[in-house]
Amino acid sequence: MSVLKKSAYAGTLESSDAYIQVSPIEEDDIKIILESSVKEIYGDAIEELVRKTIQDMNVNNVLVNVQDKGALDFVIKARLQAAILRACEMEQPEWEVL
Amino acid sequence: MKLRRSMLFVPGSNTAMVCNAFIYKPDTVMFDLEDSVALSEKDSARLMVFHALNHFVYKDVETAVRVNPLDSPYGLLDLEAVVRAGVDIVRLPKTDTVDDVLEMQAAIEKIENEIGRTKKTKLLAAIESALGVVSAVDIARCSDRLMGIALGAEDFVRDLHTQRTKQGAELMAARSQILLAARAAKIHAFDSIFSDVKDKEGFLAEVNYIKGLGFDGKSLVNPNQISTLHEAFAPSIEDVDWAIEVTEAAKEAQEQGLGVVSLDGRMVDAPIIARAQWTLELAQASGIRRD
Amino acid sequence: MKPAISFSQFDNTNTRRVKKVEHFLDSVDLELSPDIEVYVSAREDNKMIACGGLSGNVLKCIAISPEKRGEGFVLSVMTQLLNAANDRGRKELFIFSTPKNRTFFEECGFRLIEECDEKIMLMENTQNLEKYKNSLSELKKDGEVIGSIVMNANPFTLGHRYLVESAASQSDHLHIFVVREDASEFKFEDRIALIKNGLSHIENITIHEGSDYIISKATFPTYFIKDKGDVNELHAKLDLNIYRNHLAPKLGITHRFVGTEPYCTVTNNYNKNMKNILEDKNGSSNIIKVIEIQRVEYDHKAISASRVRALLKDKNYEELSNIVPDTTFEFLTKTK
Amino acid sequence: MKNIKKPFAGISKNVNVDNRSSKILDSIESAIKNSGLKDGMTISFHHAFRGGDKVLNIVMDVLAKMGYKDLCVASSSLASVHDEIIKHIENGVVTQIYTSGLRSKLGEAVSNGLMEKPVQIHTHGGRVHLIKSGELNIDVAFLGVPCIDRLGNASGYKGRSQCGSLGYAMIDAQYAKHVIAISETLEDYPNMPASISQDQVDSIVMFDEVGDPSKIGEGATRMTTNPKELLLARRTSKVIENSGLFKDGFSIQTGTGGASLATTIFLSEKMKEQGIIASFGLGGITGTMVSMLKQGLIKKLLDVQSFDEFAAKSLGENPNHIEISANEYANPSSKGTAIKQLDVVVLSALEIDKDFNVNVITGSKGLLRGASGGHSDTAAEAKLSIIVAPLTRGRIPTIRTRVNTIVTPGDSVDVVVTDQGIAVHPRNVELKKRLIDAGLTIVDIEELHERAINLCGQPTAIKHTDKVVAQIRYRDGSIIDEVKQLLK
Repeated sequence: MSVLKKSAYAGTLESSDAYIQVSPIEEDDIKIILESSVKEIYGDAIEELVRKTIQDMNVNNVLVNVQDKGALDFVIKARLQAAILRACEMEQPEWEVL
Repeated sequence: MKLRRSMLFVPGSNTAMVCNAFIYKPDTVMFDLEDSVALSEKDSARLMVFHALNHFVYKDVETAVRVNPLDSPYGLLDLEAVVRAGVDIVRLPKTDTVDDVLEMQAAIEKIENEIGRTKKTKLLAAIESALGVVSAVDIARCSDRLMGIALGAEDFVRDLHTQRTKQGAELMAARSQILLAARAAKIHAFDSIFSDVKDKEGFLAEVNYIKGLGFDGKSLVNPNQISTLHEAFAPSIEDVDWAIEVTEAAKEAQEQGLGVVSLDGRMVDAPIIARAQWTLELAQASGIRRD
Repeated sequence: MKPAISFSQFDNTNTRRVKKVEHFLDSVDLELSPDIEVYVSAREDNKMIACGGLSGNVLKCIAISPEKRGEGFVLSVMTQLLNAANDRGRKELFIFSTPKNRTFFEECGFRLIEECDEKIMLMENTQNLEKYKNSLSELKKDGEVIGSIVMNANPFTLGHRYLVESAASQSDHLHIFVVREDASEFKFEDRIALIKNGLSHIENITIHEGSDYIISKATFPTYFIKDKGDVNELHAKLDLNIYRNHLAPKLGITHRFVGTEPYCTVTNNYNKNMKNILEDKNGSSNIIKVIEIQRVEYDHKAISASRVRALLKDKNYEELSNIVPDTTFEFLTKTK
Repeated sequence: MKNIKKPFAGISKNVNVDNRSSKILDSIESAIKNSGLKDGMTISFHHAFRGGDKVLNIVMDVLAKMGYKDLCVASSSLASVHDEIIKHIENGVVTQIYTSGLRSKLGEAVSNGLMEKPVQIHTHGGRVHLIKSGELNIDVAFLGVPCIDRLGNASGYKGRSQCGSLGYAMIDAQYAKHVIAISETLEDYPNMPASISQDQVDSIVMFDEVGDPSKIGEGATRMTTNPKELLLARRTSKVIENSGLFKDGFSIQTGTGGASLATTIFLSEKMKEQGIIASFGLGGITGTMVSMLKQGLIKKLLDVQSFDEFAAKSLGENPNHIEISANEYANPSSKGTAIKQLDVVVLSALEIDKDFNVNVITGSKGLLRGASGGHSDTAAEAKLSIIVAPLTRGRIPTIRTRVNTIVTPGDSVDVVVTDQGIAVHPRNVELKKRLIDAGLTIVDIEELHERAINLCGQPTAIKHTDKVVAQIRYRDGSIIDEVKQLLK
């Protein structure tokens, strides 16, 4: 289990990118706030991706705020993982689980 | 023989470029984790490139990554990511000596062994200093992973205490040396970027110049330069005619079980046949040049 | 292959760079906001092409040179600003700007709170307003006359007490909002404690710790308002429209009480605007009746917080004791 | 003999000189009063001023003030500047709209159910057809014109607000029962040659400004530097070059937008190289087309709408740059249209589906945000219709299983050019072979679709109510598709 030590962010607000902020929370939960330029047609898919990516990194107790500008799945994943690694103060991920 | 006319630089922190570079079909896409990435974004760019390399859109194009120097806090982490992600080529940052290459080779080998990667990661050395240029001959021959050497002109001219000009006299020595070193080692030679993307004529002139010198290709910073470059590298109709004749003669000789290929009463040896095949591939990829 | 555009972040002690920002802002017809703590700027070929600043939880002085507009560059600048804010743990941010910039900021995750006259708007990047409104709903009291007062109480005087007593006697219930900002001489915690202590004898009141949605004049930015004569009016309009359209409906507020203002023209004008805006029948929410209550006087002069502060400075404790409640007097003499 | 009238009864010499400018009225109110306009009637506007139009909003405000209700507004198209019409719809002044397009806040409001009667979206050619067939019966036309004389001779290639061709307004001038011309520049009589003629105009009102020149040209015509657009343009140009139609005397129509303009430029280079001269360029005319005319690469320009100031200016100066009406351009029931002579048209798309159907009217969220325009007119009649679009826009796939809204049926589309592959309609066996022989990679549209979905994911369907908010009228007047209200 990886633990978030602080709040962190990654990404940009630029088109095709995502700005993602993560913060530790008390509850055993993955809370997601999603704003997306493609929410109407991909909102559910993005939430599922965010949840799965976090679970795969073995993280719980996190509030995720995603400001998505139409990013492809791999971009959202990369941004989210970067934010979580920063929040966990980890230098390197377990590459296999990404 | 793989065409390597164009090597498109894609900053690892530029999401839009990472998501789009493949559509321009450069011969090689080169993601950059070094100079174009701010220190605060080294980690996130590395992750972005890791995922891009694994994405299906980059499966049918040759990929390279310029990693950070091994003596920086990022170099080894970069390698861990990109070797796992199956990158074709690792582009060394500033290569001054044979040791630089060997050190990188050892680090890559270690990761390959750890993860059981069987396809060897190739290396491309960027020569960006006077020391690098004078060591080019040795560098080019020091590793069987090395697929080519490239000139990094921006840093090189600084090392020479001069600056770049459109005419390029300041690069004359380096270009000659790198080209000779590459040819002697039978690896590729790449010219540096042409950064003024608005100057189309200047770019074309430089492309024709380095093509004339014998370079295989060039690093590019803007996708709009690709078509100009490819068109300039396209063979002429005469070249293609000649290549067709040579390959047909070779085919004929093979069918007839002849050991020697001859065309118009002259012997054609293996390097000539290889060159002819390369010309045809080039024509397939770039079309035929209208002069 | 260095990136063509480079960003940098610096704080207000870097006077050399702040000066450059000021020049740049001047070139795009904006002013430097003096309360900015952190700046970001973008340069291309050694020329400044964009800047922005952070003051508390408000993003300010966001500007982009004309030739760089319209290509999504604003998103890169805003990313840098958000990073700067995040690095300082400030996630709940506000922007005051002109409504024509609304879509820009919406693309950056901000949502509109209120806009007035196509001249000013307030946006936030959270859903805190909704949350706050929901929390207000829970404090709603039934009654025909639900009164309200907004006060700074810097510090709490007998004048304030009189205003509350009169208003409470005319209301079934009275909501008191205390402006939350620390630009005042007295800290927010102290001000609200003095109010609570000074009003403990009145039952039909609720004291609300003011929120970000009651806009203090002190923190209201003016750098983008060309005609400075408009500043007070725009502040009043923005503040009062938020009050009327967002806060008051959740508590069912029907009346707003305010003390008459004999001296200060700014406050007097604010009160006039208050009548116009809260009682405007064409508004999108229920009207709020404005009741002016004559200020209580001592020694033929209206009691005011500024008079208290002056007396305190002069150490005139005797007169002071006559215009503040005991609880405030104790506090003032203890801390001095 | 008592009943025989005296010959020439009532004839007198007109000695009242003031009367000679009696068409010019002092205000739009008096012109409206004079027109006999009543509640429930149809009024019309044209869109040659595009985003710089000031006429529609001013006239609508006056009509609202005068208390009119239940009007049908037939504008040849609507731009975002016309969002102000929303309040007139809310207040019951406007209850029906005919237009080629609608966008921004108006498009959003209509998509969300603002109007009871569905908006009628027609094509540029189809509008003339609706007028001539009697469905669209214009009672009063309000026609903004850059300059006019006192008798009503009006044109668009002069004046401060020069907009170039008045090709759409010409139809309204011809068919409306009452025509009010609105202008800002009064020329001496006779302001001829005129696009709208003195015998068509009932009254004239002078405004301070009918247009905002900075917004009439939809952005200056400059070569794009966007790599994706350039890539699309290069491919499109190659398709045209190898289509079999690229020979001396061919004709072409391209639109605005980066890829379209760049295609024209790449094509001109090939024309110079191969010594090809086009017989005519058609449609909305841009500065790029004008420069081809000047270079002698095109013999004539047929201009129904001038897209920028260069086109507007050239229309006035160059005798080979000719103004045509929407009826001459594209009306399917016209006795003769230019599009029937057209070889190649380059068109854009918001969405394309596996049957090659094209949507240019609703965006990815299902909101109305585009225009039908001449899309299906030209696609139907040109020998080669090429749809150019990026395979994806950000995360939004352009190629869909089924388009949200059909504007142009797939049967009239020939080639789809994307940045990640070219698809040829299966009907065009010969063309496909030509393109493959030229070294272009041709893929099935299914393959493009699959690639787009692999990149973006399968989008979830947009949810609608049953209420129809807009009907898409094909050029012959039939309803080809309907747009339903978005479910919030």
